[in-house]
Amino acid sequence: MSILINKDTRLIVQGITGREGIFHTSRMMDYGTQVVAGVTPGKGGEWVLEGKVPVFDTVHRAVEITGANTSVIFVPARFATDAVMEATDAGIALIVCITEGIPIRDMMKVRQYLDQQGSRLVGPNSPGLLSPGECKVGIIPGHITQPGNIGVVSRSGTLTYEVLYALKLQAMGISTCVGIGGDPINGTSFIDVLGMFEVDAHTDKIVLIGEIGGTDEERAAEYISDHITKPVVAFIAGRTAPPGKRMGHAGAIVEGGAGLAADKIAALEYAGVAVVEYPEKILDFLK
Amino acid sequence: MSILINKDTRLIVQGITGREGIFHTSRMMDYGTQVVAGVTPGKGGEWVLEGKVPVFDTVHRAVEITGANTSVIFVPARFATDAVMEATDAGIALIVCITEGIPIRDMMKVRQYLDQQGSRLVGPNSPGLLSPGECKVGIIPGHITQPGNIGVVSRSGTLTYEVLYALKLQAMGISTCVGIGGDPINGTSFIDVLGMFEVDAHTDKIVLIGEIGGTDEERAAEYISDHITKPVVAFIAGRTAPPGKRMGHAGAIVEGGAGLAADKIAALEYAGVAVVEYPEKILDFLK
Amino acid sequence: MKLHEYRSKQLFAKYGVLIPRGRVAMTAHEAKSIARELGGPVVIKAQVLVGGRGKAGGIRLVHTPEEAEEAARQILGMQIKGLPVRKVLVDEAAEIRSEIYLGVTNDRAARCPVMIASAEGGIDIEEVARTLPDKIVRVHIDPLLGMREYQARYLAVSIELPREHWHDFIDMACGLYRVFTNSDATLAEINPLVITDDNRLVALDGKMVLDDNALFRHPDLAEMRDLDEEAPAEREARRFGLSYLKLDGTIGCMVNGAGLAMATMDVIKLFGAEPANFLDIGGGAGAEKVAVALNLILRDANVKAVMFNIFGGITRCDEVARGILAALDESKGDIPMVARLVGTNEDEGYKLLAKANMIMATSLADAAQKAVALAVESQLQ
Amino acid sequence: MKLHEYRSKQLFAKYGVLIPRGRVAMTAHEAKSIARELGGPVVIKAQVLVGGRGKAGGIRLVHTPEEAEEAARQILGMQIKGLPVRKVLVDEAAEIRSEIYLGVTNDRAARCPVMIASAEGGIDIEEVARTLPDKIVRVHIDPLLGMREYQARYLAVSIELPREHWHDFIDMACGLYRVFTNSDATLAEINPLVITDDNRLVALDGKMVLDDNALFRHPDLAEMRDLDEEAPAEREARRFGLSYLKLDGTIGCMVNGAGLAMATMDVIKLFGAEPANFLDIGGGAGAEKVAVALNLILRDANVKAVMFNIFGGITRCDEVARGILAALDESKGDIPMVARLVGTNEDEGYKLLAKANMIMATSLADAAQKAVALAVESQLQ
Repeated sequence: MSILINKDTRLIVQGITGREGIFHTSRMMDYGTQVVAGVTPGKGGEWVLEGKVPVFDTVHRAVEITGANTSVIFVPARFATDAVMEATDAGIALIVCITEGIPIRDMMKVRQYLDQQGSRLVGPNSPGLLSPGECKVGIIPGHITQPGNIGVVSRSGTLTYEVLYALKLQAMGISTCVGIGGDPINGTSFIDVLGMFEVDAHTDKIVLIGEIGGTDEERAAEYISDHITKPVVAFIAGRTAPPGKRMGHAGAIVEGGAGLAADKIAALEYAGVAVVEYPEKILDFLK
Repeated sequence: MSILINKDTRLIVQGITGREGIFHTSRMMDYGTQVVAGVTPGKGGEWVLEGKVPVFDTVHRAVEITGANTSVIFVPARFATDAVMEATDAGIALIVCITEGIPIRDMMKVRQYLDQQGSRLVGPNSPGLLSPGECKVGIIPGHITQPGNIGVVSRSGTLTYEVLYALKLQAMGISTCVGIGGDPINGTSFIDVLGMFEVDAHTDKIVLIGEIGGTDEERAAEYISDHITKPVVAFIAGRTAPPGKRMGHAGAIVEGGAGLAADKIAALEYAGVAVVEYPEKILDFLK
Repeated sequence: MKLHEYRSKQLFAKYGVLIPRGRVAMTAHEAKSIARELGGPVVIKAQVLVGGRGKAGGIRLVHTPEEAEEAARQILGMQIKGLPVRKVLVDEAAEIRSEIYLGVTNDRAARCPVMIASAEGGIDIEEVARTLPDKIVRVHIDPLLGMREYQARYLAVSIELPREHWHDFIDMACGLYRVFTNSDATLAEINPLVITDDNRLVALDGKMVLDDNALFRHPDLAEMRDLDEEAPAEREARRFGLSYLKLDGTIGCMVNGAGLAMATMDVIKLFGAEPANFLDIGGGAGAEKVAVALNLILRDANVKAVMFNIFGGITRCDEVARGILAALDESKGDIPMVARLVGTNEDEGYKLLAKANMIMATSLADAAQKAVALAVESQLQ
Repeated sequence: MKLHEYRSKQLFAKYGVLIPRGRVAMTAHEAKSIARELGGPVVIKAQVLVGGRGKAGGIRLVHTPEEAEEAARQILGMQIKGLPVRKVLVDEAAEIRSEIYLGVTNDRAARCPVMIASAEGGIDIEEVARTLPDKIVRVHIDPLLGMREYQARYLAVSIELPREHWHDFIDMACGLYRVFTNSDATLAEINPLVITDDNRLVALDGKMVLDDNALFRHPDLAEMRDLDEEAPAEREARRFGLSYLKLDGTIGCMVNGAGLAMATMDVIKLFGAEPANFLDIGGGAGAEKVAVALNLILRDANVKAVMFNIFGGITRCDEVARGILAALDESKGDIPMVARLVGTNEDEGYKLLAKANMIMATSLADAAQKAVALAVESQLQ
């Protein structure tokens, strides 16, 4: 079983007719995800992927006709915040934003808007979510993991795949993997996901993958200490990153003295989390 | 007894050194209200009203030093929304805005800001609140009413005084009178106040004074029907107002076909409210 | 404050709304030369701040500059709902394929602006709203975030606008919202927004109402107030900070506070007469303001009786009485009057008024009854 | 993207922040004529995008145009932290009574901008924050409502600014916020903001960092990028959409994904060596991009071994292999290399790389261990 997405997820793809959109839609459908519609303004009425998926001009219309409850966003950065707002206005409960490169100011505004509405946003700059055997929303490769009882939450993309793959090689599986995205302002935090794993009957252990920048890991540590009874193992990337330099992810800027890997590791260890030195070591704590 | 304000109210006056501010501060103090401070930027450190009230530059400082919990605003319209936000930022729980003439756009923004904070705003364009024998916040003349068991809520100013005075002439008194203000966008609605009167042990009957424009009275009617067990008597001003003409109050514009006096009266009567033809008739229903 | 059609459309155009070519004319001669400049058929439209000018003959389609001159001459000589026409707009004529409605106003209950669109524009949109509510589409706009493209697209899709017009429609809807919010308007409306025979989207008519309370930050817009369009009495009232509106009844009334003023009118009506005006002297009015207010009332020839209803708080009853006496000294009329004063300094007020030939009342109902009786009596004479 | 001091202050000035009179000079001669124009003593300030120029001798106070010329000549010949100084700012000198700090940046945890002020500006503000936290005042700003006057006033009161400066301070704080938000900055800072001996408030120094992701809507600001200030390798990387940062170690690494790249660096360090760079080729990189990336790595003379860590998803391992081979064809170097490829088309990838003289690894730790061993060996030779 899983959190956030499952066999009943009815997904729409915003930006379905773009290169990335169509490619990953196809992959998600191969995985078994119910992709009920796509949205591309101006292309409503078309059908894509050999006539399997109808395209609508607006999310509103797509929801009205298909009963979608989840959306994944592949539109370019300058249109992405509008896409998020359109999805929430149309009543989408879970919005997963893959797009990277959204200006911080736009995200601050959209986050404040979402806080007044009822939707949950995962991302932006997220690889999406994967519940093996149930549903895949986003771009996490489906074949690198299998069903199991480990919940994974991560700010990273390929680093997460690395961990999933290492687990699979040891025949360990996951309940759900949630990529919360590496941007400074996002919709869903470590804390939100940890809380869901804690109450999910099918998750027994939790893997948390963090990186330098911000204080999300520190806040997660505090939350774990107070609310999480399941064992948590963590890896924090960026021990060797020089402070103050930008590391590709906007999220990986070390701000002031806060957000250093050492601070995060200390906070997590203080909360009883096993923090490992490199990704493969995670396995030792899950056996 | 009373709702919202009482003997423990610790009031600050924003714009205390203005003509209106100082005049009404003096009246409020005469009535027994604990005015603990005033705020006028640039005049911090002065004392007014024969050295009885200290003036601060910021609400934050005034709250810090005096422990104020309520604020009344007399600053000019173009500074009033800033004054409201400053008060809520400083932790003031009840903000009463007397100022009239605030642009609608400004009020829409400030109302949205307040919805994210914890403060209650009464007004703008409100005559304030009065709990006879307890506390007076605003400009309602103190001598025209006396303590009793009738709760009064009104969108109007002098029309409210008319009703209070008529009650007093018949030796009837009130628990609290709340002037919610006549502007199109305000902080506290009829519904909010009705709910408080319903649970207030010292209020037995409720008087509602509405006027044309908007749909506040219609929504109040629905709320009364569902939630109010105490008897309610209402007067709606503007039966003779020609539609579409502006009647002094921005709030008194008849919009589209909605907001006509007849609609409001019908809705209230349907909810079991006694709606009277002129203000003095209210007395007949309270005896 | 209402803006004329030509002012509204000029503002719209600054925000990317497409409007017909055209200019305003004060004389028939000007209209002729504008028509010549534009070439082809033109529409001559009376610029007045009331509705219904079409039915009144204030809009004419003509084909030559000479016809334009003649039509302008006729329209400039008209009165529409009592207002003389002082300006006409000369716009190039459009061949209309279909008419859309597009407007934005504030939704009090939702506490935010709302944009409304309908494929059934042109005719009475309120009638459409009543009889075919499904033909009206609304989208609420977050006042802090402003109008977003996807919202305009939602409107375009919902009114089934042909796809080729989406781009222009979205630009125009977003532009209309920006002009609405940047001008602190309470209404910005395009009706009709037409698709022409040559397949362009054009705002044929435009209307804006501004928030008077926000004019202080729009000196350029405040200057557009057309004083000619206001009744002289209302203009004078505004100058003195009075809220005055002429009505058709016989009982002039002076009250402090808008709610109490409306209640006073209601009671007059209840006792069988009609109010001659709405007049709120505001809070704390001095004698001079009161005198101006009474003069305004007495200038109305329909007035057969006057009723004062003052609830003194900040307003002092003696000040009001002094103002009344000052105005009466000047006017020397013989209109009967009823005074009801309560609150701050009411005794001094009554004492002062005792000098005037005036009937005193104790309550609102009492005052209204007496005023109605006087008016009836005075009309019988 | 960082802006130079003179660019930042010019932007600030447009938003009402008071700055010293002054101009930027590219030559000592120019500096002299600017100094003459300004009259009186001037400050010559190196314009470089790194901190610590004061300690490095990059700021000089001089009293005559001739001294200005000489100082500019010296500074223009300097390197500061490896960066040659190509421009100097010539500002009129100010007699400083006190130094204030004023800056605005984004607070990730609070999800909004925060303005920070301190009466203890000028010296290392981070040191003040650490040792005297009470001397630092913060106010969070709603990103939708913007900075309000009362918030600026709160800062003025809290840092105990003399009342006579409030008006200017409030204008400057609100201006600083506007330039921050209107430019999509992630930092806008005045340090120090000084009170001069003749009692004026002046922004002596200014710094801005812009959000690279938002530069698309600020073409005017994007043009201000000073290419001279970037290391050539980083400039080339940016041009090809690579995220590259030179470091001081010996093991070059090429990874897809920033998190995995950091993890790779961590593991290299863990096994006893230092990474020579951070390099994220992004998602779905083609052969050409990979070749450019490898060339960047090999151009660094410190590199003793290279490690490839590719987790194929959108990125195809065979494409990466082709890029590696193409780069190697050109470079003909003899740097030892370790490749670890997982995921999409990994078999084809390994097959292609078999042609090159390359060590294969199965896991991240395995790859790092092998790379470290090779680097040590290669250094011993």
